[in-house]
This record gives sequence, structure tokens and C-alpha cells, in this order.
Amino acid sequence: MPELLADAPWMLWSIALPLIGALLVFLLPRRAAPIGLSTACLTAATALAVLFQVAFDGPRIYRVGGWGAPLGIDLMADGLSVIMLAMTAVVGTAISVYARVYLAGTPEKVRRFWPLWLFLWAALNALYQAGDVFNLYVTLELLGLSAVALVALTGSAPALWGAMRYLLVSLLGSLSYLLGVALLYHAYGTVDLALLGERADGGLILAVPLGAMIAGLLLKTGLFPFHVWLPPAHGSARAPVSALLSGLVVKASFYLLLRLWFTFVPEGQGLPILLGSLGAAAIFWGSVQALRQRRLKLLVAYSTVAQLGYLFIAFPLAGLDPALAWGGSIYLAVSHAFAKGAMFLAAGSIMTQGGHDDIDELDRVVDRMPLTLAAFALAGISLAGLPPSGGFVGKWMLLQAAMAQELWFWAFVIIGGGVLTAAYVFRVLGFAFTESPHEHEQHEVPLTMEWTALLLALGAVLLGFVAPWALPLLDGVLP
Amino acid sequence: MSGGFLFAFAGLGLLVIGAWALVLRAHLIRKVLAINVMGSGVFLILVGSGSMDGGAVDPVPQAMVITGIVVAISATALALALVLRIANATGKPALPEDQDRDLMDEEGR
Amino acid sequence: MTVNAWLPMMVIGSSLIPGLIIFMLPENAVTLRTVLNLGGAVLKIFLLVLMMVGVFHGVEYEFRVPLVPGLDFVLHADALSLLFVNLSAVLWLATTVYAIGYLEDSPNRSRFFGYFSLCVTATVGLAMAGNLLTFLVFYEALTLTTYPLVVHRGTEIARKAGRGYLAYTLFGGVLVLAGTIWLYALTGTLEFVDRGFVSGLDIDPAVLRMIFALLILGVGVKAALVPLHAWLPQAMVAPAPVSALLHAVAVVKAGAFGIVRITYDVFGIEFAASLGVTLPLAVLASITIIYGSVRALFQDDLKRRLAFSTVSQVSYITLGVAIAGPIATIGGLAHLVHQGFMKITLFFCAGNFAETLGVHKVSEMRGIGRRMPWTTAAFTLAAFGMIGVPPMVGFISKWYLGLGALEVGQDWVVLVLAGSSLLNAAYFLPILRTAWFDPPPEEWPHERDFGRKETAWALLLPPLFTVGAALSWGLFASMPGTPLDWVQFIAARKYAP
Amino acid sequence: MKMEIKGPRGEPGLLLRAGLALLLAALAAGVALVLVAEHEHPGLGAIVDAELARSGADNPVTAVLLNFRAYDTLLEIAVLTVALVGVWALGPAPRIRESTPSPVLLGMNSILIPLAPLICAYLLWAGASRPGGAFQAGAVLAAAGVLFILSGRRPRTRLPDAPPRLGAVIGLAAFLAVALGVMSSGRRFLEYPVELAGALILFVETAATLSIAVILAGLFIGGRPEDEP
Repeated sequence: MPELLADAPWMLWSIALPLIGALLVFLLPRRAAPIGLSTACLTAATALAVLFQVAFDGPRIYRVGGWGAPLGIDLMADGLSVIMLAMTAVVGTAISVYARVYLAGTPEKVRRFWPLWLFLWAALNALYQAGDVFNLYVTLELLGLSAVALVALTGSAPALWGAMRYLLVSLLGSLSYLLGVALLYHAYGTVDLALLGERADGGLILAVPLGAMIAGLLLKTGLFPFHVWLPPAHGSARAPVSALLSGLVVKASFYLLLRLWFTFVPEGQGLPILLGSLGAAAIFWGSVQALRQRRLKLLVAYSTVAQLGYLFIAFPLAGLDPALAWGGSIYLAVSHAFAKGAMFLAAGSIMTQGGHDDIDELDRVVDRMPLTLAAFALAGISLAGLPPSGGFVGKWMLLQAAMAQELWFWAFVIIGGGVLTAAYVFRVLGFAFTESPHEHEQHEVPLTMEWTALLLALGAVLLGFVAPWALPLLDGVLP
Repeated sequence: MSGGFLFAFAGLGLLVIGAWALVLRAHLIRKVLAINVMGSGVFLILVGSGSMDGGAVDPVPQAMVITGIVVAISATALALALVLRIANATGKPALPEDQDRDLMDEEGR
Repeated sequence: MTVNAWLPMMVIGSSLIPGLIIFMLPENAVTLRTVLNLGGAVLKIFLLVLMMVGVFHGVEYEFRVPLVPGLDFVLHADALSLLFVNLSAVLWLATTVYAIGYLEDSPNRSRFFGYFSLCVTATVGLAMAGNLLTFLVFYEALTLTTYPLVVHRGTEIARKAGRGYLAYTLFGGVLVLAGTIWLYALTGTLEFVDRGFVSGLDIDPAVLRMIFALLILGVGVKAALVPLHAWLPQAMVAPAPVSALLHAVAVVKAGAFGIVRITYDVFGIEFAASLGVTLPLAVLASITIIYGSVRALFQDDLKRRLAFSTVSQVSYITLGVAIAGPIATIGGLAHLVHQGFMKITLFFCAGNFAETLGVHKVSEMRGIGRRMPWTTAAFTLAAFGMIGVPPMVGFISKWYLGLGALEVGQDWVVLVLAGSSLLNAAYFLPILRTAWFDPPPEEWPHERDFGRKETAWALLLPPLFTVGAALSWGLFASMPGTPLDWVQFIAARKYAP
Repeated sequence: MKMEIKGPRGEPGLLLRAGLALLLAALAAGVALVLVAEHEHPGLGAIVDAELARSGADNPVTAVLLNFRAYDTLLEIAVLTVALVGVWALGPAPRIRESTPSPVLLGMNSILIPLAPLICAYLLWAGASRPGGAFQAGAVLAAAGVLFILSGRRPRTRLPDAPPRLGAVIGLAAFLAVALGVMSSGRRFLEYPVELAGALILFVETAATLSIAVILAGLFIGGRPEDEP
């Protein structure tokens, strides 16, 4: 029996289970929440099972339909895949628990939220394990459509606008990606990622499709200056939706970008420096915008713009010691998922409690919701890269990569971005400790909501201590 | 010159036209249409490039295009439903930054 | 790992775990909170005594786990770290007792004591950090855990003070981070060792000077080196126990301790001197000493006067390091402890005046010695110590500093010391005169009734204890077991034999 | 038109147009270059032909769609389902015009609607060997549904105990059931036994056709039907 469990195709189940769950909750809307939550837990368990399989036995391939590439479609799970799977599992479970309580008062939203969220989760898991560029296109679209529908769930005009813009951008990105797929197939006669990696020989024939795909993915990731769609969409959605969009969904397209990059290893210095510069601009612009926001959720959304910029700093730094730069970037991505998830959940609790999210009017939130504020603060510490936290480890590795090559500019960007982050995080905390002259509504917030945010934030901090065990997973994945 | 060649270049043309309209037009239905034109362009490139060698037609791109079409229809449907809700909620089927534009006369002539 | 490896973790845990539990306690669980606080403090002192005996007999206490690629999280108990840990632990106990009395009936005590314990945890961790990375971790943790204490009162002024505090200290953290990562890129190690790990390596001295400047200015923010001191007087809005903690135990001392660590165990004092970076540091410290004293002269607000006095006094430690001679090292390190006990006494007393009579200003202290003789007596002794009047411990520090300076031929330092002592006298003696010799007013600004006692026991005992310690260490300076004795033990290791 | 990115009312300026034109020209040039270049790698046509006999379908496109790359198709049906869930999440369907429909429409309906299931069945069946298949069949059926809706009659979708959502999910559910079902005999996900492949594909396609029809018609309504919770 243990062997059976150890060899079971958990890769496949991590995709099939949420799909089944999505169908069930859609069919049985009155039981959506319990079914949805149990599916979420099971899905997380399967993802962690894949993590263990890969951690102990190395990368795995699952040939769907038994045909094998290039005729069939292969699923593959390596260290990078399972890190993303595990990240989704933990953050996804927390969001699910939170959403169960958060949405409890609006049965109508409960019924709509769960199927979309489970479809989205299936799409994420499918994307992280896809080994076929066309299959990746389908997972991208599944992801995009469910994410857009979740944004629109709020129903207000800003949310509808946000969803619409997000949909248009997402479709444009997918089409650009698909154009790349078409050209790759035309040039190399396969859509299997591994085979493409072998056959691709560089030059313009590779550069054009790869450029189209990268451009499309940058659009979906929301890298400056393609970020304009992101804050309205993430800021206007319901709290659990914002958390999963900012924490997880943008990471999917970033993952895919990395996957392509590692497969094709583009030559030349121009593109890495361009990507890094856009990242630096994102850090600066996103942080300054975050500092200027009056609404908490928009601040957090702009912070996502800035933090996504960090992920791209690895590109120009990967020359000397790729493991250090990419490891740092991936570590930052995971930490950001935890921290940003926690931050949006905390913002949701604050909004529920006071009925508003004006930063100036936080009015001693620290007294009313100490746990939630602790969650926000801990998440902020990780975002700012202050030790000890996952964000610190990631930034430290990037910094180390920059200093080892004496690339002062990037070191300056990494450190400066941390200062700006601290500035907007502590701006919120300062007002959270201060009394406001105005009266505000007071609502009860269930402790479950407070605790899930706090645990997720603690996760972001604890990530600061597990790097020596997590990073070896990436051996063999990085170029 | 094979038929595939023609398809592929016609697709390229559609792609460019669609992208042009997607950026410049404000009416959301025009934008959704533009996305569809672009999509058709990409599908044509996919199908056309698969039958360029003059030999047997490759079925794999064709199957991919069928998948792509279904995906495109799904997206279009969701987009149109959103446009409808936006028009109902705000009175104008346009994004906030295009609120001042005349949707019937987008060139402002 | 053996028990010896876990001892440093247990020292950390003895304040961390009570702190975390206290956060969860309801506001009215006074007894449990008190038990946890005092229990943790006593346990910590017990563990430390254990380790002191061990270290004296050459036992290694080291806890080590990997943290980032190539670098470990290291807690290491050596003689220097134990000096600072002990200071924090003992003063934590005193401050906890004091805070229990001070904050009676005020809101949000669970939060206060929770952060208070975390703050001590960060200080202890910083003291025991075995490499620069671990030091950085706790240095930032200290910033983060003190912030809630600074803004504790929740007023607009407190928020602005908190903002100022953060702006300065996070900036300092950035400098330390930059210096650390730069150094690591050059050396590939960050482990503290006696006489430094930088010295043997072939690195451009100009680069090393820059790194030294980055690191020292980074920690100098917390040590309130001029011109990085402005946050300290601002942070006076915090409650008195917090001020005591900031000034005597945690923050300021962490900065001074950082200067000691970086100079001795990163660069090595002799190598630092050969780089020519110690003289500028000595000059900067001297400027700070004089500047702080001059500013203190003109403050009417008692806590602000004490704050500027801290700016001045902490730099004695820096000065002792920067003179770069064994005897001066003894003076500087001894002052780390001495200043702590004296300054905390002064803040306790200032808190008592404010809490009991509502007196916040020097001009309101007329005749206060008759109303609160014990408190005023403690204040007086501590003030004498600050001025450097024998037999108070302050005299010992200044004596060794002066001797040390003469030993290495830096005669000008004696002038600084003398000038500073004069200025100290100039801003403390008028307070003492008005407190003892002026007639008391008809009515105090805001008097609370404590029956026959002058104030609550919890408020009175801590200052008496701390000033008692400061007095006895001055009287019996050459006895074994005094801070001076331990400091001599340390200094012997920091200079090449 | 001035040299600006956006005009006073947000209309596109010359700069925006010029930039976009340049970008698209570069894109077109790049794509054209890849299209005309010589490539040494042939497509997968030959492999598909070689394995066609074991796929359970005579038409290579159907074989790719429902066997070799059936996983894509499964996710594609999921995308379609998500679109419906998403549209329903936007709110109740807007009211269809209640005015009397034109007699032309009604007349046409009376011919086309009964014809639709017939065409649908043919397309589905033909898909095994010729162009055709579930999507085409489903689209025809959906068109009949749309015509019905346009006629102004209330679509009586609620058969006893069979709400529209059941029809909508049946395709994905059947697909998943078959894909997972074959695993019980030690095969992989979607690994049809060769002898059963044809039947299983037909079964999956039939279910998918039904779902596609319901979903497409549902998407046309643009919101949640009244009888759905």
C-alpha cells in the first residue's frame, strides 16, 4: 500500500480532482462551500504528494493517453513545478478557508465563487505540470477566463471595468503566445517543450516566436509598463479573489516565462538587461504609486506591481552564478505569494470590520484586530525583504548575485526597492496605531478570517528559515 | 506557392488589422471583434503553416485550431456578457479612460 | 546537537516564548502575565550565569543552522556577547517590574509586554549573533519590535515619532545590509572571530574603508552618533519604561555593541587602526559627546534633557573602541554596562516624577527631593555617576578611557573627557540644586496618592536596585565578578598577545 | 492630428498610431521571415498516420482531437464550461424582447429546428471519418436553441429534475469519467483500450455535443436562466 501511494499518479490527480470538484460544486450549488473546501484540501494534499515524489525520486513524467511526446501530451514535474504546486497548495488552502467564512453572508457569491476558484486551481496545477507549449496555451486560457470571471464577481462598475480590461489584456497575451506556438511548430515540427529545447538552434527563427511568447507573458504577468490593468482588477475584486490573483495567478505566467527561458536559453545581453530595467522601473513606479494611494487595497495592488518587478531583476544577474539569481527570484515569487495573499486577506478583514479601507482612517485597528494587523505587518516585513523572512532570503540571494559581479546598479535597485516597500507598509501600520477623529462602523470579524491571514503571513516569515531545504529542489532545473 | 502559404499570410494580415483596432478603438464590442479578428489570424497562420510543404495536410495544427476556436468562442462570450453588464451599469460600452470618446465617431472627425 | 548548542536558543526562547504567549492573553490576566514576564527574566538570568561559568572555563556555546546558501544562522556565546546579554537580561527584569507598576490600569498592556519581550529577544539575539548575517537579522528585528512601543500611545505625535524612528533605523539597516553583502562578496565569510576576519585578506584598503564606514554608520544610527541622532529625542513620546529600554538596554546599546563587534570581530582593532579608520571614528564620537551635552543644557523637558545626555554618553563606548588601545577598550566596554545602569535609573526616576506628581519639566522640580526623597536620592547618585564623580561607576569608565588615550598617545581625548564632564555637571547640578534646595510648590501638577509611601513599590524598587548596583560596582571595582573584571577578561582576547 | 499619444478626449494621437504601426510592421516582418524560411523538421502528420489505426478514429483530425491530444480537448471543454459559469456569475439573464416575433422567423424555425438534431447527429457520426465532430454538431444544436429563444417563446429548459447546469456539465463529466475510468485497468489517464477506443470516443463526443449545445445557447442568453439558483 505505501508503495502504491508513493507511485500513484498524483500529478494527474492534482489536476483532475479540482476539475471534478468544480463540476460538483456547480451541480450542487447549495452545498458549494463544504464540497469546495474539501476539494481544496484534497487538491492541496495531492500537490504536496507530488512535491514529496519529486523531492525523493527526482523529476517525473506522466504520458497522458500513453502516447508520449511528440504525438501525445506529456505532463512533467520537476523541482520548479513542485515548488509552484506547493506554493499554490498552501496559499490556495488558506484562501479557501478564508473565503468559506468571508463569503458566508452572501450565498449567491458562494455558489459562483467555488466552481470558478476550483477551475482556476485546476488550471494552475495543469500549467505548472504541462510539458507541451500548446497544452500550456489551453491552461493559460482556462486560467485567464476563470480569473476574469472571479474579478467580475464583485459586480460593481469598477470591478466590471477591471474584469473587462483584464480579459482583453489576457486574451491579447494568449494570442501573442499562441502565435509563438504556431511559429515554433512550423519551424520545429513539435509542440513538446523538451523536444523543442533540443531542436531549437537559436537565431531569428527562434527569436521571433520566443519574442512573441515572452511579450504575451509579460503582458499577463503585468510587468511595467504592461501593468495598467493590474491594480484596477486586483484592487476591485473581493478579498479572497484579490489574494489569489495577486498571490498566485500572476505567478503562473511568470513561471511559464521562466520555463521558456530555461528551455531555450536566449543568447545575448540585450533582452536580460531590458527585462531587468523594466523590473527596476516596476519596482520604482509601483512603490511610488503604492505610497500615494488612499485606499488600502489599491496600495496592496500597486505593491504587487512593484514586487513583480523584483522577479525580473534576476535576468541580468544570471550570468555568473545562475543558481543564485534564479533561485533568489523564484524564492521571492513564492514568498510574495504567501505575503501578498496574507496582505489581501488582512485587508479584507479590515474592510469587513470597519466597512471601509481608507488608510488615513484605520483608527487603531491594532486594538480591534491585533491578529489581522500582525498578519499585515509580518507580510509587509517579508515584502520589504527585512529579515528574517522569505523575502529577505530571496533579496539576499539576488543581492549576492549582483555584488559578486559588481553590478552596483542592480544592487542599488534591490536595496532601494526594499526601502520604498518599508515606507508604504509602515505608512499603513502607523495609521493602524493612531486614533482617528471620525466615527466608523464596527462589525464582527470571525476569528477564522484573522487566523488564516496570520498563518499565511507567518508562512512568509518561516520561509526565511527553510531555504537550505527548498533550494536544492531547483538543482538540474536551472540552466 | 501553396494554399497554405496564402492562408498563413492572410492570417498575418488579419493579425495586424486586429491588433491595430484593438488598441485604437474604444467601443468595447469593437475591441472584442478585434480580438476575434486577431484570433482568426493566428488560427490561419497555424493551419496555413501546417500545409505549406505541399505534401499531406498535417492534422495536428487543424486539431489545435479547433481547440483554439472553442477557446476563442468561450472568451468572446464572456467578453460580450461583460460588455453588456458594463453598458447597463455605466451607460457606455467603453473603459473608463475612453469615457469621453464618441463611440459612433471614434476618429473624432 | 548537544545541550551546549541549545543553550543560546534557550536564552532566546526564555523571552520569545513568554512574549508570544502574552500577546494571546486577555487584558485582565494580570497575574499570569506577571508570572510569565518575571519567570522568563529570571530563567534567562539563570541560563546566563550557567553560560558565564562555562565561558570562563573555555566551553563553546554555539547554535548553528543554515539560513541562506553558504551562510548560517549562528548564535554564539562568547565573553563579549555575554556582557551585553547579561546587561539586557538584568535590566529587562528591572524594567519589567517597573513597567508593571507604571502601566497599572493603562490599556493594551498585553500588547505592550508582548512587544517588550520580543524587543529583549531581539537584543539578546543581536548580542549572541555569531556572524554578521545573524547580527543583521536581529538588528532589523530590533527595529521592528521597538516600533510598536514607540507608537504605543496612538497619538498623532507618537505616529510621527514612530515614522522618524523608522526612517532613521531602517536607513541604518540598509547601510548595514549593503556593507554586509559587500563584505561577503569580497571575503566569502561573515563569521565573527577575535581580531577580525578581514585582516589577513588581500583586499583594496580603500574598499575596506568604505565598508567600514557603511557598517559603522549603519549601526551608528542606533547608537545615535551625530548627525544620525535626531530620532532619539523624538522617540521620547513613548512611555517611560520604553524610554528606559531604548536608552539603556536595547536600541542605543545595540548600536554601540554593533560598533564594538564590527571593529573588534569583523575588522580587528589593530587592523582597523592600520586602515586609519579609528581616528575619524574617535573624532566623530568626541563631537557627539560634546554636541549631546551642549544640547542637553538647553532642554527644560526632563526626558529630553536625559535623551540628549544619552546621545552624549553612549559615544563614550564608541570612543573607547576608537582609541584603539587595550585600556581604553576596557573603559568603553565597561561603560556599556555602567551607562546602562545609570541611565536606566535616571529614566525610572523621571518616570516616577511624572507618574506620581505629574512633573515633566526641570522647572517643575522645585523641592521635589522633600516630597520624594528616595527617588531623588537615586536620581542624584546616578547623575553624579554620569558626571564621573568617584566612587560612582561613571568615574571608573572615564578613568580607564583617559588612561587608555594617554597610553596610545591620543592626549586630546582627555580634554574631551574633561570638557564633557564639565558640561555633564552643568546640566545635572542645577537639577539637583532645585530638587533639593528650592522650596516645594503649594500644589504639584498632577499628584497621585500612595498613602504613606512616596510612590508605588514597583516604581521605587527598580531605580534603587539599579543605582545600588552602579554604586557598589564603583566602590568595589577591583573585586572579581564586577563588570570591570569581566571586561578585562574580554579585552585580553581582542588584542594580539 | 497632433504629435501626441492621446488626444484631449482620449482619442489616439499620431504618436500612438506611429508607434503601433512600427511595432506591428516589425512583428509582421518577423513572422513572415519565419514563415518563408526553410525548415528541416516536418510536422507530425506522418506519426499521426502511423498510429491512426490504433486511435479508434478514421479521421486524423478526430484522432488527434479525441485521442492523441484528448487532454487538450478535455481542458478545452473545461474552458467552455468556465465561460458559462462566468457568464452566470455576472447575474441573471437580461430579458429577451417580448414583442411578437416576425412570421418569417417563426416559419423558418418550424423547418430548421426539427432539422437541427438530424444534422447534428450526422455531423457527430461523420466526425469519425470525415471533417465534423462534437463541436460542429453541438454548434448546430445550439443554433436551433438560439432560434427558439429568438422566437420569443420562453425556453422551457427545465425538464423534470434536469436543470440546464446538468446539460452544461455532462460533456466534461463524461470526458473525465472515461479518462479516469480507463485507469482502473492499470492504464494511464485517457489511455483508451484500442478495441474500445472508437466506442469511447463516440460516447465522449455525444456527451460533449450535448454540453456544447447547452453551453453555447446558454452563453447566447448572456446570463443566468431564471430557473437556476
